Amino acid sequence: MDALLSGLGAQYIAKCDYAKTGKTWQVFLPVGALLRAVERLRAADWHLEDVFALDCVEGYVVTYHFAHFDKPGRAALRVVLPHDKPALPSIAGIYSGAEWHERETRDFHGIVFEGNPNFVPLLISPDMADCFPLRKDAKARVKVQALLEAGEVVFRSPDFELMTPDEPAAEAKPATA
Amino acid sequence: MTRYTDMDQMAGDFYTLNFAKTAREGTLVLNLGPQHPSTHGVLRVLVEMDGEYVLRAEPVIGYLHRMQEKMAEVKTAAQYIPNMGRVDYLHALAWNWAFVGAVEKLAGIEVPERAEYVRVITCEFNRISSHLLWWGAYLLDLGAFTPIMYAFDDREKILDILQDPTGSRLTYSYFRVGGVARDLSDDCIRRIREFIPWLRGRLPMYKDLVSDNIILRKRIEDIGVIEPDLCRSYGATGPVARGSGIRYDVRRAEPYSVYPKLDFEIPISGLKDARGRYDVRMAEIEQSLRIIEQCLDMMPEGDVIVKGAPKPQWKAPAGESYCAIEGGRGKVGVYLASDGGKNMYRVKLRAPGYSNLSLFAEVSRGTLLADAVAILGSLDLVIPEIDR
Amino acid sequence: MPAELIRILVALVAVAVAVGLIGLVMVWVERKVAGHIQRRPGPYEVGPFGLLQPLADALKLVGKQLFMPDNADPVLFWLAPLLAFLPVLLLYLPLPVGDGLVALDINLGLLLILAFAGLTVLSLILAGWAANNKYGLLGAARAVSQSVAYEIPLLLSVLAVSFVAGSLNLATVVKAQGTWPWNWNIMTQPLAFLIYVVCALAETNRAPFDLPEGESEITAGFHTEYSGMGFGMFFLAEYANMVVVCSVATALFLGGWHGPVLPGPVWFLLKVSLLMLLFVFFRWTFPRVRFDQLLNINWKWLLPLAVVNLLATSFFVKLAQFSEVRW
Amino acid sequence: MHVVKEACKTLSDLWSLMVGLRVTGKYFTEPQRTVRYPWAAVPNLDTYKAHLVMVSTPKDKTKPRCISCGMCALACPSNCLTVVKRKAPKPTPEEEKAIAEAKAKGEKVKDKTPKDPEKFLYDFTLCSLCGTCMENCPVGALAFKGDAYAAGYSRSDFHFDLVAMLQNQAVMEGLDEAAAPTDKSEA
Repeated sequence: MDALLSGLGAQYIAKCDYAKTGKTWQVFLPVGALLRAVERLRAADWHLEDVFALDCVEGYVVTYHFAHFDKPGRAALRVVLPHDKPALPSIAGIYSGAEWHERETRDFHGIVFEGNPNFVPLLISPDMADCFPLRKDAKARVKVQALLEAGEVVFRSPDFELMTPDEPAAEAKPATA
Repeated sequence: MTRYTDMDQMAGDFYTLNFAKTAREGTLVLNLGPQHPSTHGVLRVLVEMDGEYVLRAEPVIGYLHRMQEKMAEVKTAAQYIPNMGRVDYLHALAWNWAFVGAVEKLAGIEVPERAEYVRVITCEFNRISSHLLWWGAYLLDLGAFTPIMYAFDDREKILDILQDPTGSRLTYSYFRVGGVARDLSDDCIRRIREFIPWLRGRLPMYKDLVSDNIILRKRIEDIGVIEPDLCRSYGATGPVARGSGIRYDVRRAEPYSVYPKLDFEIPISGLKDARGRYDVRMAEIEQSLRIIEQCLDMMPEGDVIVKGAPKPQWKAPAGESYCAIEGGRGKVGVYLASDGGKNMYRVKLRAPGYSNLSLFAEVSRGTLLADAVAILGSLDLVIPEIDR
Repeated sequence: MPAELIRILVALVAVAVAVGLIGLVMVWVERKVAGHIQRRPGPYEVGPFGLLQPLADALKLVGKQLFMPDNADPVLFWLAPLLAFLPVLLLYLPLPVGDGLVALDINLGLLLILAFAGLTVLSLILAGWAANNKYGLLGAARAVSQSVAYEIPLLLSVLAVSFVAGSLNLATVVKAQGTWPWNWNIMTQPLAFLIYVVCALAETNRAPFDLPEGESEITAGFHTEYSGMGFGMFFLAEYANMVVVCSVATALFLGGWHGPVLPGPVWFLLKVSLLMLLFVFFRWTFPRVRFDQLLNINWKWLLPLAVVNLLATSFFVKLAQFSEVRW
Repeated sequence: MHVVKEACKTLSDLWSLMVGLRVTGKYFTEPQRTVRYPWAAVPNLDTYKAHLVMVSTPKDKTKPRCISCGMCALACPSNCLTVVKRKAPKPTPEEEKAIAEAKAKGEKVKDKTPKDPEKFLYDFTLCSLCGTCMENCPVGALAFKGDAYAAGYSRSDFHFDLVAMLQNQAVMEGLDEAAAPTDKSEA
């Protein structure tokens, strides 16, 4: 996986314990590197399982699950978006099936996928398209590292601090933007 | 008599207008559903037609949306199990299993071996009943009214068997974190053993009445061809992928429970059309029977639920987990993220039908209306699962 | 002449009653047979063996509100069911039920039936068009192309029989046949009989050729918007048409009223009912064909076969005449 | 050769239609599978989960086993259970005296409140029949043994009080038992 994604500027790559988390890889990507990374996965015959978001203190963690038809393994690609302006490019051009998953994520969390061919509400009625039911109150949000399994770190860019377990107490306060 | 005064209302709702914006001049925009005999529930498909030909189709879903994922955030793990039976009512136990499996992974709970066998047996029975219902309903789509009654005749027997341990007939909430709710009774096992040869004896009749019928063959051959790459692009799994020649089955690809110990085949078909998907499902019925037979022979004695199984107010440890199960329609996936609180932090349900249905727009392009209906049926859709 | 007129009037009344009765009986038979095929009892609650069920159905239909969608054409919309039902009555007049038991004994009886049977399609297209419903329109379009296509092989297969008999009068055709099955036209014209049955199924919109009302595709086709007796009329017309095509088949191919022991009309009705039962079985056994396949069957198989059959028949007829003259 | 092959294929295709007719014809003559409901009931109701009922104590048929602990209501995913506890009976003057004495001595006062609930409200319209309440009951006071054919005219017909239901049933059974000997004598 790290070979597949080399040179993309991934922030964090870790091997995960399949028996415990059900996936083998977890990767944090900057927004700009998403499309190229997904293109490489597509070329390596991965298929898209689902797209969803987690509402955490540091922002929305948009997660793409990929799996393989021929080989075992599941990869989670994650992109962290700020709460005030959650937007990222759509991968529907690469994986056509992502169109619906992205529309669903928009319905639930209000995340904008730029370039989705038919970006209208899917599951939620258009009359109440702006209610975003799965967004959490600032109080209810927890930190990314409390939620996600750190795994066996293969690569971590120095400025990436989301998954660092023992942060100083001063930084631990929610930085609500 | 009321006349429309509002032109917008006459022209259609949000989706119709959105769809008609890009429709060509002189074509017919038709709403199939949400109430339509062939959409099995409340699926709505907008089609742009030129005569009998479908130029473009767009499924509109969400009529049965219940926000299951939000419900998970206000219930504890044990309290959420009944919801799983209502996601896909035809293969409820696969969803039961996916959720329970995800929680068990998260908490590191070991399930007693007998419970694993009971799970496999009930889940495979549920798969057969799901396929039988699909078979009948699909033929109803194709205009044959009788097969569904024969399929229900067999399905009733399965439901009677499943009713013994689960107590329900459709929306099972039978699995528990750490095992299953009740053991199979001796009477139930006896009936299972009687049932297997009986259903085997029925399968040739299905073949005679339907599978070999020339009208049916002509109806489902060479329509809705799905290339393997399209499956990959849309994430289609289950019989849809296997009908396209992809040998992918979660039971083998990501082995869980006792499946590695069992001897069964993954039927695939290289035809890639509706016929391929039909053949795969019919073959899966036979394979499921094989699995159940082996399980009955291999099943050990013992508990069916782990000692000290989580109580309703049990708190799952913090962390995340993903559990994939092979359901009747494909890969059923449940993703859990827990912050260690009473309720789940986030639950994501990956419905196979959702990915399979998103294929439809691409596959139905340029087909006849009757073919579009036949393709829709061949994807085996369960709307509650898609809408969640 | 008045005597003739009275005879026709009496016959018309008798036919109207008969059609209504047949409709009711057929509803019961269809539901009961369908039930038993599907291992259900069928109607059993109203009357002994559910015999009064069709009456209850009819009462329900009569009692229902007649509903017309907005923006439908009111005249054409209500004209269509009447037009579907009324011509059917005429079709019964030249049918010979027994020896001499025929309402209108005319030379061109067969022609009359075929001509008026074609009128049914007009009502279907009116119904589909006037309802201002997209499904209705699709159903109407299907009905027209299906009807137009299948009339040709139907005519050709019927012609072959009348060539042999040398008459278009149904009674004459029947008289030319004998008591026993091997004296019937089906023995000399098996291919024509097959073509006729297939075309008859298509002409009466019966499964597996029920495309104009194929419910899984276009909900109910041309009668999507009809409720109450509007729908009831179409329903009745369908069964009435079925009886006509089965009667014609009986007269042309199955020896009409001929048969041992039992009186003529009984034999006639028996044969008609058996054919109808076959139609019912077809409906509950087979899936529906697709539209292009339906037309392919017609143009690629039935039509060439019917032409070949007709040519062969005329050849043999001429040969027979020739040899008669010689001897 | 090709023509012969095609003809054979066509014939076998047509034959497949006859095979289908044979199957439906066979089932046409076979007995039906329908259970004519109001006059006959399906035979497998014993394992079917109908609505909840209260289980009585082995001694007294009118007395529920329930100890009003409220575990069921806590476990229920759909909040369809409400346990109304009994209020403590007003103590008689002597008892009051005894309590006061005990308190003065610093002894633990024995709670005289009956454990069985006054009402056990069960909203069947919300219940999803998952069985969580049953599994979490410490005394096994609940069971899915209700009427599978329960029907009513309004939603409020399904707001049951299980304690009252148990008592009614016990009374009805008592009547049946009382009536049974006379039936026998008549027979």
